[in-house]
Amino acid sequence: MFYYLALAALLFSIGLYGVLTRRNIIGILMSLELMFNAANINFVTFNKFVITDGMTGQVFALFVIAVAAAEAVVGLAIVLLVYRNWQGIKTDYINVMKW
Amino acid sequence: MGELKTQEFIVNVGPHHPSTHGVCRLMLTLDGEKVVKIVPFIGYLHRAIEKICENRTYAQCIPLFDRFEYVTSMSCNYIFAAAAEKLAAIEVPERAEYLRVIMLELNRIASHLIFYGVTAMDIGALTPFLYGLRERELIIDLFEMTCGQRLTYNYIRVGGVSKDIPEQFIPDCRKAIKIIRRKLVDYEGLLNENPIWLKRNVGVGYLPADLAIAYGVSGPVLRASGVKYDLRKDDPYSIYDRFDFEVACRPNGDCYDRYLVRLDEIKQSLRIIEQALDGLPEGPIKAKVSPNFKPPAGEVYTRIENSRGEMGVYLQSDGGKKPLRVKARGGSYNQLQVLPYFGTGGLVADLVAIFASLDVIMPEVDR
Amino acid sequence: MIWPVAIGELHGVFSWLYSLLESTGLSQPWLDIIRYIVLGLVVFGVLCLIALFLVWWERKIAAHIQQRFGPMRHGWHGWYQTIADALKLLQKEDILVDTRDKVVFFWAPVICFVAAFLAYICIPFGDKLIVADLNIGILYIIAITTFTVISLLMAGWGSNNKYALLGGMRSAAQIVSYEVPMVASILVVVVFVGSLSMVDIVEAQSGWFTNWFIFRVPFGPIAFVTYIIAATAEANRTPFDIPEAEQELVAGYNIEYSGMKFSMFFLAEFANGFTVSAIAVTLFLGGWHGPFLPSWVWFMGKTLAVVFLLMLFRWTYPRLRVDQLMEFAWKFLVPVTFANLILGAWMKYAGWYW
Amino acid sequence: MDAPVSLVFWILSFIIIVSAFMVVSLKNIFHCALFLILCLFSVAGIYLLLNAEFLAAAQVLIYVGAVSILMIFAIMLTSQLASKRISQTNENKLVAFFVCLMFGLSTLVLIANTHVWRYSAQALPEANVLTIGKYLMTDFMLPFEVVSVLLLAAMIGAIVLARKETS
Amino acid sequence: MTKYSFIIALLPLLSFLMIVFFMRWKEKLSAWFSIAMILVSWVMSIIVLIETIGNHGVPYEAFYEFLAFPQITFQIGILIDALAAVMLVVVTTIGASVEIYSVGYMKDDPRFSRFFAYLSLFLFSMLGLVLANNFFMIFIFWELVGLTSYLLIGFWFEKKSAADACKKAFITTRIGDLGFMVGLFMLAFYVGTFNYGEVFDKVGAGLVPAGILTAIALFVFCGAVGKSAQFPLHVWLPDAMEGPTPVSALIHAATMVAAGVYLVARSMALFVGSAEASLVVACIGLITSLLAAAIAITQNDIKRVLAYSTVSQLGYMIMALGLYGFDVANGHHSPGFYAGTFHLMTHAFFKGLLFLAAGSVIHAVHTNNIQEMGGLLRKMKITAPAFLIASLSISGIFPFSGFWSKDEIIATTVSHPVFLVFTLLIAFMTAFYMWRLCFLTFFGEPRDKERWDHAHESPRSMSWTLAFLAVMATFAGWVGLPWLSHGFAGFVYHGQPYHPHASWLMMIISSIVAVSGIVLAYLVYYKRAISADMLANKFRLLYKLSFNKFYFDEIYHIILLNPILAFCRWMWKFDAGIIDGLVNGTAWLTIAWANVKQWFDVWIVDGAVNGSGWVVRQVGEGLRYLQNGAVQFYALFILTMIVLFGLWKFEFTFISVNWPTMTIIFVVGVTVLAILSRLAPSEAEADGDTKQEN
Repeated sequence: MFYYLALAALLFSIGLYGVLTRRNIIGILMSLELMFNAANINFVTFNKFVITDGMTGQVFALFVIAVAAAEAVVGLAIVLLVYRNWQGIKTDYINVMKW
Repeated sequence: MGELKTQEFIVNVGPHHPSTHGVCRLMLTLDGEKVVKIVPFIGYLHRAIEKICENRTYAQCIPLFDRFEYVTSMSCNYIFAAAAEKLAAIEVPERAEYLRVIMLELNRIASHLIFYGVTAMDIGALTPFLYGLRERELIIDLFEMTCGQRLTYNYIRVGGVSKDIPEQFIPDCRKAIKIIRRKLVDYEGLLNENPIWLKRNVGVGYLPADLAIAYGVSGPVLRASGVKYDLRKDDPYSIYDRFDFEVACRPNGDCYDRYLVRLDEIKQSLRIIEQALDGLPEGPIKAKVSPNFKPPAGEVYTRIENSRGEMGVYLQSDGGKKPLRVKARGGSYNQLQVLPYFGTGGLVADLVAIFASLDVIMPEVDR
Repeated sequence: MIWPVAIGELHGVFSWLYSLLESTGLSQPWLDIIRYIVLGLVVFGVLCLIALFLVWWERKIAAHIQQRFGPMRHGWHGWYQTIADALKLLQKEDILVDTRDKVVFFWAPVICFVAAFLAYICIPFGDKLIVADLNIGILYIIAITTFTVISLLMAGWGSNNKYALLGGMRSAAQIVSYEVPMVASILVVVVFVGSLSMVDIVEAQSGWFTNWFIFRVPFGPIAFVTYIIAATAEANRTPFDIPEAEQELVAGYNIEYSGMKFSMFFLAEFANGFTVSAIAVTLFLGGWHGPFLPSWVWFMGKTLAVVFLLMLFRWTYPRLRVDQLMEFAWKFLVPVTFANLILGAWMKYAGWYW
Repeated sequence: MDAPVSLVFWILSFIIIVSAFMVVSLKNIFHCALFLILCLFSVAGIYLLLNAEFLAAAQVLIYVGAVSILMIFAIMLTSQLASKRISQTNENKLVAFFVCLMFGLSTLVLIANTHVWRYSAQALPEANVLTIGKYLMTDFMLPFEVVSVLLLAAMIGAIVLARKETS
Repeated sequence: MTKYSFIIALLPLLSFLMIVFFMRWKEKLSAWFSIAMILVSWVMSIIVLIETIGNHGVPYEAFYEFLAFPQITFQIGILIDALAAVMLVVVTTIGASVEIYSVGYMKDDPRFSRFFAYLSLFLFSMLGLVLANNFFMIFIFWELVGLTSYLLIGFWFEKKSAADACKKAFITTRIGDLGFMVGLFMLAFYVGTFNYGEVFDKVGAGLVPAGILTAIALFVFCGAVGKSAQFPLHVWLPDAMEGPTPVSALIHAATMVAAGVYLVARSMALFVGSAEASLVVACIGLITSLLAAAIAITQNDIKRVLAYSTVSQLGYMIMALGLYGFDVANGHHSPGFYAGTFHLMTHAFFKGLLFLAAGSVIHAVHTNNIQEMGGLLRKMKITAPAFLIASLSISGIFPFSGFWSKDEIIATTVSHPVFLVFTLLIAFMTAFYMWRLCFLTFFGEPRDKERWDHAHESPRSMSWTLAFLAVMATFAGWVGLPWLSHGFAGFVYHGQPYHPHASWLMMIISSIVAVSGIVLAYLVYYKRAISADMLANKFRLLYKLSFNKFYFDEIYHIILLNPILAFCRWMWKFDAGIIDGLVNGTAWLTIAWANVKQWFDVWIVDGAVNGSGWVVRQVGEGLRYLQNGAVQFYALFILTMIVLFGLWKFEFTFISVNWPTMTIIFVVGVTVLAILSRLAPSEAEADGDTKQEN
């Protein structure tokens, strides 16, 4: 079980790194997917090793997948919008939060 | 959201693209799949036919004109011969005129059959192409029987035709007419009410009549826009005024109408051929014309209704045995010119359908 | 009435082979490994044979629809024409575009082929004639065939060609859209059977042929028709073949491919056509069930009949336009399939079926 | 873990970690997407090891079949940005790497030092899909509905966002 | 079938949704689809009625608790008892007739499908109202009915009068609904449940104080007053005639206005518990009935006459129900409940018929004014007889259905002489104004020759509907013949079944009253034996009052609108004079003071401000790098803090390095790396990428 959790932790860290450093929004979204997957691995692992009966973990993993899909859809729609408006999707440009 | 900018995208269609019917190059500016701008580039098939003609005698020009528009080379033969006859005031025998009409109309049917197959193929249905060519084969066989050629006939000469038709011609021709009549029902059944065909064609590529007239578009494309203009009726040449036929005309000006007009024309041509076969007189087939005849100095323009619109030849003579200046006009050229003005706004697939429905043939454009 | 089980079942051969293998006294893991390798090879062979046969068959059908003969010279009615073609493709020069994305360009046909190949693992070719009866069988096939899209996108991108890119994007949009109605059509059957396993689905249709799902009016025929439409689109066949549309995109995603790489796409396309037909047979037409003849003969016969249907579509219909295609999927097919799914679920719930 | 499973696990983990690293570090964003697909596919393999067949299939179907394709789509639509000339990472790179390394290490240590969850593998219900379905329709009815609404909202939102203003 | 009776209500909803989402452009399809749906509902409700009769009106109840709080539970459920079953049939019959009728009437209307969508939605809400098993649900459907009637009355919203009328109807009924809502709150507070059965049980057991019960009953009655257009909220109904005529027939004859009566009948247990409330109900009913009948006599608009007649008849029913409550509260038994509901049913049929026939007439002559009609009997061979049958019925002529139900109402009032007198008077007036209408419209010489020439019988979908309803208007009353031992009275009842006994005396008296009304109308408007103008002159005051609808709209204008307007005007004056003056004065003062301050400001304050500003700026110059607007940078910052926190909190060790050392290493590492990466040349500026544009 430790190995699975360790795998998830590493995957999560890598995803985190991607989120923090990617310049391309699509890259950030992809890294986010990695983090979601890390969480999912944890869910399924706990489902297998901890829960005595039932499939709660898997059900939750399923929910996470659905949420991730929704997130990707909306995220990419925003990406397209940003791309059309700024002619670029680098995060450096989108610093409206500064003002 | 305000103004959104989209990235435009330039694609070269051709010169070796399957749906350009030869070697035409269209530079498309695309917005996604939508066509924003069309720029046609021509000249890939330029052979300088007009210039070469200036160094040939009139009789020698006719084989060159075979290659002017090779899908209907009978018409090309005829148009030059008619111009030369007009210039030199040569009387053509009755039987020759009848034979010419039969050949012209057969060739028109052959051309429209190719159109039928090619259009269907451009829209994705592969089978009609072979159907169209199968019936065209009957006509080509007739030509072969008459003049020994299957594509470039060199049959119609100055002052008449080169050979008389063989005995087998008339029964074979009648049989072919019968078969084509029967097969036309098949064609219509295959496509006319096919929902996908309708979806792809109806309302696509609307060419308004005024734009068509402004750009000098002629032939089936013009008639599909609701202009009932056919040189066979409006400016009768040869002996067309003797035959009873209707001018096919449709009002909507979209791809579907252009397709229907051509099918209608096939039917009308069949009628003309039947009448011509019935009234075919006996007699000579060629007036006596010297091979090196010298027409008097002057200029002349003749025009006929080809399957792709008005085809004309302008001849200028200085009294020598060679023409001083030859200028040919083909319908395809004008149809290609108007394409950028009404072909934009649709999708790429629409453009292919429109291009197919115009039935442009590149050698006629480039000469 | 259960149809009489005919002799000549192929699974006997396999079990005999396996018992032979067992008698060598190898340990279980090794047995498994050998078994799977052998089965994989067999499936691979079957796939190649099917694809080759389908290419020949399609040529003949097309020819006969168009009133010609098609290949006639090589063997009886040109039966080894395709093999000759395949050999020709194998030894052709592999033309590589300089500006290609090297890795992507190389892997695209491989993935396409492997995806087509992997789907065969779950197809019940006959009674007990299935490589692995997964409990998520049909879902597995749907999932694995999505790799085809990725391969097409990779091909489109890797070729570094605008036509290819457009073709790849079109195919992705199309397949993703049509996956929705396809899955919804399949779900009707799944709801009724209560299992995702292919074998269970076939077993649920045993008995007289009225037990086939296509005869369970009203939802069965509707689901079958919608499935066939969606499957035609999934397999990129006319009237939904806009990704390759030679008159528009020249050849779409495989424009830059040649030689063996092209033939892999080609084979995969035919393999996919067979896969979707096999799914249709499994789900709606009773799978391997049938009287007198061995089950695998029935299965192949039915599948080829469905393939024949797809080929008829291809050689009679014009092609749709991109926007019309999407419109058809979202505005017509998706509502219909979902309504049908709800209807089927309701009937299952209310017990109004036989 | 018995030997074959363990072997498969190590192979899969290796692929996951390497491809995940590729996802965050490669310059060509299209390659990143392909590695993402590989990574997600391997994660599906991990699910299989954990007896979650349905989830594995769903993972492949949704992530590989839909989400990644959307990603690639977006990449293609915004293709000019994927060129290799442009740096794909921002100037936080070094700090972020260090911090993430620390985060990962500390999480690992945390996991290793936690003794609460030392359980052994459980036998899961045989009918995997059926059980999940039952859970979705009984205990998790409300979340299920919420997720449905969320997906619907996402769909509408995406349409609204991505629609071109036609005027 | 009773089990599935919720489907009856859902079918129109389905049709509404289908039309709205899928069939908007297919006009014929949407019409026929909604008609098919309502016909299915109709058949189902007939089956439900038969089943209910079969089990002797034993209520069937089914519900689903969709919100359960400890204090109160909200249910969604259906309750099918005799009353509901009868109402179902009535509503679906009228609904189906109106929809079929509308196919002809609304032909060529640009919003044809939308009309059917609205009709379907209305029927859904009305049927839901009938089926509801608790007050909460009835309130929801009540509001839905209000909404859809707003939409339908304002269907021709291009007409200003229609737009005004729909607003008026909506707002006026809303006043009543407010009372209803207060009643509901009180119910929830004192009784703790909304379910009919539980509420009535608790009320019956005397768990609610008497005063409270009276208040609840009156508040609930408020809702009925609004919806059923009772005095003083009756003003909206005549104006609502601006809607299309089928709508008038549907809303104002059979269904929506009947909802109020239905509510009173439904919650009869509340009224039975409180004699005072019941008396108020009865009086309101009587006043309404009398006033409306008086107004109806002088109106010239065919639909307005019918509208006032409706108000009058509704007042009748309310009065009967109120008297029943009063009698039972005082320990007597009374036919009032049965009479009210019976009249509700028969009235639905003949009033629906009247409206539809009136619509047919309007369709034919294109005017509402009966003074421009006349002689139409010869032109309209189906419409006119149908109208006359309905008039006979409403006037209470033997053996039409109105006779039987009206008789019962009169029988209810026998023990209350005051009511009896007025009831008979109203019956007389009803007969008079209805026959005035008939004679002016259908008999005599046409007064507008041109219109008469163009008049024609309506299309078949309209006239056949009329014929069907005429049959219903004639025979529907026979279910309540006093000689039937298991007639209507034995089926629909509250508490104990009432056994009516035929009273020849009452029948004869009522017949005489009705016939004399008709005769008077005959003399005045057909024979012209008595001049109408002379009568008007003679009773000048009464005539003017009646003709101007007792000045209700004007009264409301004076006592409600004018004060409000005056108050507004006063507020404006206050605003303009005093507040503005204050403001301006303040401004002047401020300017003066500002001049003083300026000197101080420029020299002293600015110096300090600029000084501090300079300091802040120098600090900000240093800090602004942290606030660079990039989300990722913020996220990194957050993560750094998290790790720091983790290092501090969990106190774990890395390979024998303890946590303070670890923390120091971490912080130093982050700082050094951050400085390093800032110093390195930025790659972003090196490439020639597109620049940011906004």
